[in-house]
Amino acid sequence: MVRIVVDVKLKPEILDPQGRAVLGALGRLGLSGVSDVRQGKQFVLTIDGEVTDEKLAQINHIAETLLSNPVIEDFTVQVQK
Amino acid sequence: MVRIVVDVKLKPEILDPQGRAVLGALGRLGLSGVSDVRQGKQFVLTIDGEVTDEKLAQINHIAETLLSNPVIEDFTVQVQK
Amino acid sequence: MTARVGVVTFPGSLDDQDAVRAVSIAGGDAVSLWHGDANLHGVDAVVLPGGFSYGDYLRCGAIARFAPVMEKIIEAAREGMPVLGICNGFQILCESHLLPGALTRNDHLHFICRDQKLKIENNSSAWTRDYAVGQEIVAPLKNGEGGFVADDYTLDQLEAEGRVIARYLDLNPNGSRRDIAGICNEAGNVVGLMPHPEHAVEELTGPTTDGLGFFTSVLTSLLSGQAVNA
Amino acid sequence: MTVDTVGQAKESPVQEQPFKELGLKADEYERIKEILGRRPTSSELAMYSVMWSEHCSYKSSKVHLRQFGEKAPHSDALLVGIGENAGVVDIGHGWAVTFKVESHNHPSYVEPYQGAATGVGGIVRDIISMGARPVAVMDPLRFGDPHNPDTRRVLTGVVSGIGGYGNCLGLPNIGGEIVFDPSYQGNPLVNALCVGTMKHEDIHLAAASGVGNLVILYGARTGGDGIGGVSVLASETFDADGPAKRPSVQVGDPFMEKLLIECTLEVLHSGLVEGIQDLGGAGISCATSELASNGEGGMHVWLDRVLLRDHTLSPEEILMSESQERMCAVVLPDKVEEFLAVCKKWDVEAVVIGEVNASGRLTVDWHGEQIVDVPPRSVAHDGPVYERPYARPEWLDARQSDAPTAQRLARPTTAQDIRETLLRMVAAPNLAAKTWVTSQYDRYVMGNTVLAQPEDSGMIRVDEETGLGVAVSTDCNARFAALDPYRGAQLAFAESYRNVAVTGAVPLAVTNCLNFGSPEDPAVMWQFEQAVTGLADACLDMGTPVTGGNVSFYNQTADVAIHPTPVVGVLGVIDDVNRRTPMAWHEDGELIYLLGDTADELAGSEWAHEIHAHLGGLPPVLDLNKERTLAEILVAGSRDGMLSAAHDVSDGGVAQTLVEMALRADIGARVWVPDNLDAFVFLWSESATRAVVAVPRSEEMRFSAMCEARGFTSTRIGVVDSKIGQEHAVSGQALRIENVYGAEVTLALSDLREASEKTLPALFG
Ligand SMILES: Nc1ncnc2c1ncn2[C@@H]1O[C@H](COP(=O)(O)OP(=O)(O)O)[C@@H](O)[C@H]1O
Ligand SMILES: [Mg+2]
Repeated sequence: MVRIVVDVKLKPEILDPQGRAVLGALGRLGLSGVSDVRQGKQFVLTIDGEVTDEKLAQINHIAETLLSNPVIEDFTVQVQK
Repeated sequence: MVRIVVDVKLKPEILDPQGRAVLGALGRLGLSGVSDVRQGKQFVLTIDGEVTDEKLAQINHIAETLLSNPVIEDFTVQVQK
Repeated sequence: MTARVGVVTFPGSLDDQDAVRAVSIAGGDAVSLWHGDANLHGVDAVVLPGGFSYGDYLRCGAIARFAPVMEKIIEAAREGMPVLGICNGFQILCESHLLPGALTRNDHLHFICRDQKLKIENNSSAWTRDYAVGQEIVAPLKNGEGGFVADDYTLDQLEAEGRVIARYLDLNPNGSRRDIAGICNEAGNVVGLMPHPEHAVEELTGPTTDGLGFFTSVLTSLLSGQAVNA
Repeated sequence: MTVDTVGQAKESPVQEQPFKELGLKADEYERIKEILGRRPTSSELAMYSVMWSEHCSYKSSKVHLRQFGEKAPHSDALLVGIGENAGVVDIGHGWAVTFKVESHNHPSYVEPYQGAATGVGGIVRDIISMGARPVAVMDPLRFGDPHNPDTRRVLTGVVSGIGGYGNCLGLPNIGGEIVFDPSYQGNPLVNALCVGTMKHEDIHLAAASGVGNLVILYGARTGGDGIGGVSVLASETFDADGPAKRPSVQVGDPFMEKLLIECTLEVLHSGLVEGIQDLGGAGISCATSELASNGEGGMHVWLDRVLLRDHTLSPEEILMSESQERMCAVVLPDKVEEFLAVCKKWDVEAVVIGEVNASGRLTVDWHGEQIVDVPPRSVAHDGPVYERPYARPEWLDARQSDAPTAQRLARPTTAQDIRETLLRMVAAPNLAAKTWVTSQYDRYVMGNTVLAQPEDSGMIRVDEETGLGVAVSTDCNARFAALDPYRGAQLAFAESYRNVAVTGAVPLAVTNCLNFGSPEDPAVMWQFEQAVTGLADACLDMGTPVTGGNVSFYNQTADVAIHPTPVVGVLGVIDDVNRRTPMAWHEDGELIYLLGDTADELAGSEWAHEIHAHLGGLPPVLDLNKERTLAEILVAGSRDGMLSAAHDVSDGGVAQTLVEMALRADIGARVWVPDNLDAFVFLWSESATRAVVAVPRSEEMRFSAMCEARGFTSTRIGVVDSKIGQEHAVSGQALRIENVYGAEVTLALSDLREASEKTLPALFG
């Protein structure tokens, strides 16, 4: 059983209203010194059996086409054993 | 400048409709062998200046009260230098 | 003789019956299409209706893009068939790369439902012929992820080519770049629109009947054989 | 995993069992043993404990709720009455409607988003299980002090939850209520109402009949959601310091529910279903025992066939799980295949879990071993019934004698005072525009919304051919109920009834959600008994039967209970929605009439609450005969085209009604205080049975003759006038009130609008 973690983040130049809302709330809660907050998504895929190179390529493709939208987002794929 | 990463995940026993929807789509896209998908949130906080123990405690508190709802979610806080 | 306009139902489509009603009121023949059926059943144009296809849990429209019927629609759209994506349909068209840009979470983070004033800026697309350029209309807007984004180069290009179909007036309800409410592709047959013209076709249930023009336009275009910009 | 089987229960009759932890009382546990003639297995104990909880068994309320049946007025329209998932009324042309309101109060305090979302999901499934297509939702809400920071947490979460679920499900939200009062601080009320429509032949009931028929569980998989939630979560008072128990909450999946609606309607319309039941509180325990109990009385269940999300669940947990978005259907064996094919089409998982038999028992197996063997009626319908003691609280006399007289509470006495009060009242959280909330709800989806908030009722077109439609309103001024629960419940009913009539629809049937404190407190129980009696009496008098409802007890923190809040929903029918009467007046020259009599009645009013934080005295007097006459006038006025606008007078009095009509139209008016009334009383009294209407000049004679013929007071109090601002040096539209203590008050609509619209965003935006 292998876990694959795909992190998806908005590209830095894209406005992140959620992050901004959290930043505002942090201020109200008295946490100072935070200059930026960005909110991202994380997908944890549990895979039965082995993760071959071919499967990893497939997962990368899916991360690029389904799990993220390259017009506005970047992603990373990590394998955890 | 320090980056704090707060990962928020639904507790394992809580239904994750998002993860379920992705799992369904993966099947249709021909990726086999995935037995589970869970979707989580990630907050990246950029902090100016140092992160003292006190500040970290404050951030943990905020992660517990603002960034997550302990009734349904678990979280982790990581400091990246 | 009139044209056959297909309306796709994805799991989670919500405004499909409204789109069917609008097509009928405009005088067209509405044909229901099923997401899992890779067949357009001979329709002359397609509406991708509003809703939350597949729950829209991932990104709006991200999963619907891979539906079997979409393969056929993408093919047909490239060959010039008129396609209108409303709200979720607009999101699906962007995810399918039939239209540039993407739709992101509203800047105020809330779902918003309001009667929205718009200005029509292009009346040469297959879906806007019956409007006048500069015409102001009111139609319901209802979305949680309606903020149109694209890089400046793409935005400049859209403007330069006159491909901004409609812009928000009075108030930008979701943080859309340059107040963009709708755009079209280069050929003018594919249109994406955030507000809901299908909810503005009857005095009784809509704020206006201003939305009817989208549906009559496509019938005009089809019957005149000019679905695509000359 | 070892399971406790029926065999073991017989062999080891004495064994400690955690009945107390499961919320059962010692005598209830003894009764279970008596019913079974042995100790229950742990699975049986789980079933009884959830089904005998207050929430599922109505054990404290049953003896009083009976009045709704006993005093039910005869109504030809009633097709299905109390006792089913929801009542059904005939609206003509072969159409029927079903509607019901339910509470999700406690879960919404713990996890506002999911609590409210699953509240919507639950009531929608009740409506589908009658065979109807859900066509609209409404959400009566109560929150604590608007300035308390926790109110922000609860309100924003609840509102996004209702919107998130309802919008994604594709149901227009056409109305509801938002009321703030400190009494709800730790106990917000989240009630959800759903309306469904169907043809008569599509009505379905929850009964498992036909020996050999199969029981299919379909929808979402079963997980560990809200286990014990029904008995623990819904029936136990919170500690003073908040939700310490952190019980597991349910998470809703509106997309799954949408599939469930489409799938269910398809199997019903294809004639594949003999009986159907939704899964709500108490999950499989409830669905199987109710289906069996309502049918021939026997059913066998193979529990290990249930599709699970979490494979570590024990059979007890599976029986109690409250996983959302599940339904149960009883199907003829030769139709099972077709049923499963429809499920597959909609991507809905389904599995046969049981069979109807003639045993008279509900038996459950777990991997070949019998773990449940009970008479189903004893679980589903013959639960404990309590005659809880009730007594009129001693403090009520003091409260009722503390009337808001001019001596006790300072009133405005000059035109300038009136002007200031007006601006302040319009901005009061309870009266201010609720757009910030309602713009988060989709009102347009399905394309049949004729009226939605802020109109008096929501109105839905049912039949596109004929224009047949229904109007629904929900109301309750809980302060009135706190002053006198009997009259308070009647006033809630009257307001809702009036709100339906104002739109031109004929009131037909009633649903209710009775939100109260702890039934173990005799004072609360008295309030409950009084409210039920008041409502039942009013419904009998007015000929509108109660078709269903819901009771929510234990809305109380430590020993402080919420104001008794009997929310009443009234449904009316209109044969042509094109003739609806909207609240906005339309054009210059229309005459403004106040219908009904105004007395000095400010006890429990919004003015006393907002300006003086005062609650005392006796609520407004109610004469149901007059209420009926007013409704007849409003309906006739709509039918015969005598009215261009109508708006009910309630919270905030005539002042608020006029402001709302003007703002909705964005057209000004000139109004005067009638000579026989004090300006303040005219503007802010909350006397019942009143409405403001706009009458086109051409209809004036006919309209006033009609009122006169019926002996109903109608007073001309103004005229619609879009030039009045200009004439009095106000920019834009204005509302001008004359004869105010010898002077006039003129307010720009733009100022009123700003005052009204800024409040909620400032608090919660
Ligand atoms: N306050 C009430 N007024 C009228 N009927 C009620 C009331 N409370 C509950 N009922 C009726 O009792 C029956 C059982 O209610 P409930 O257990 O909540 O049903 P369900 O589980 O289907 O939601 C229903 O028919 C419901 O309408
Ligand atoms: Mg039910």
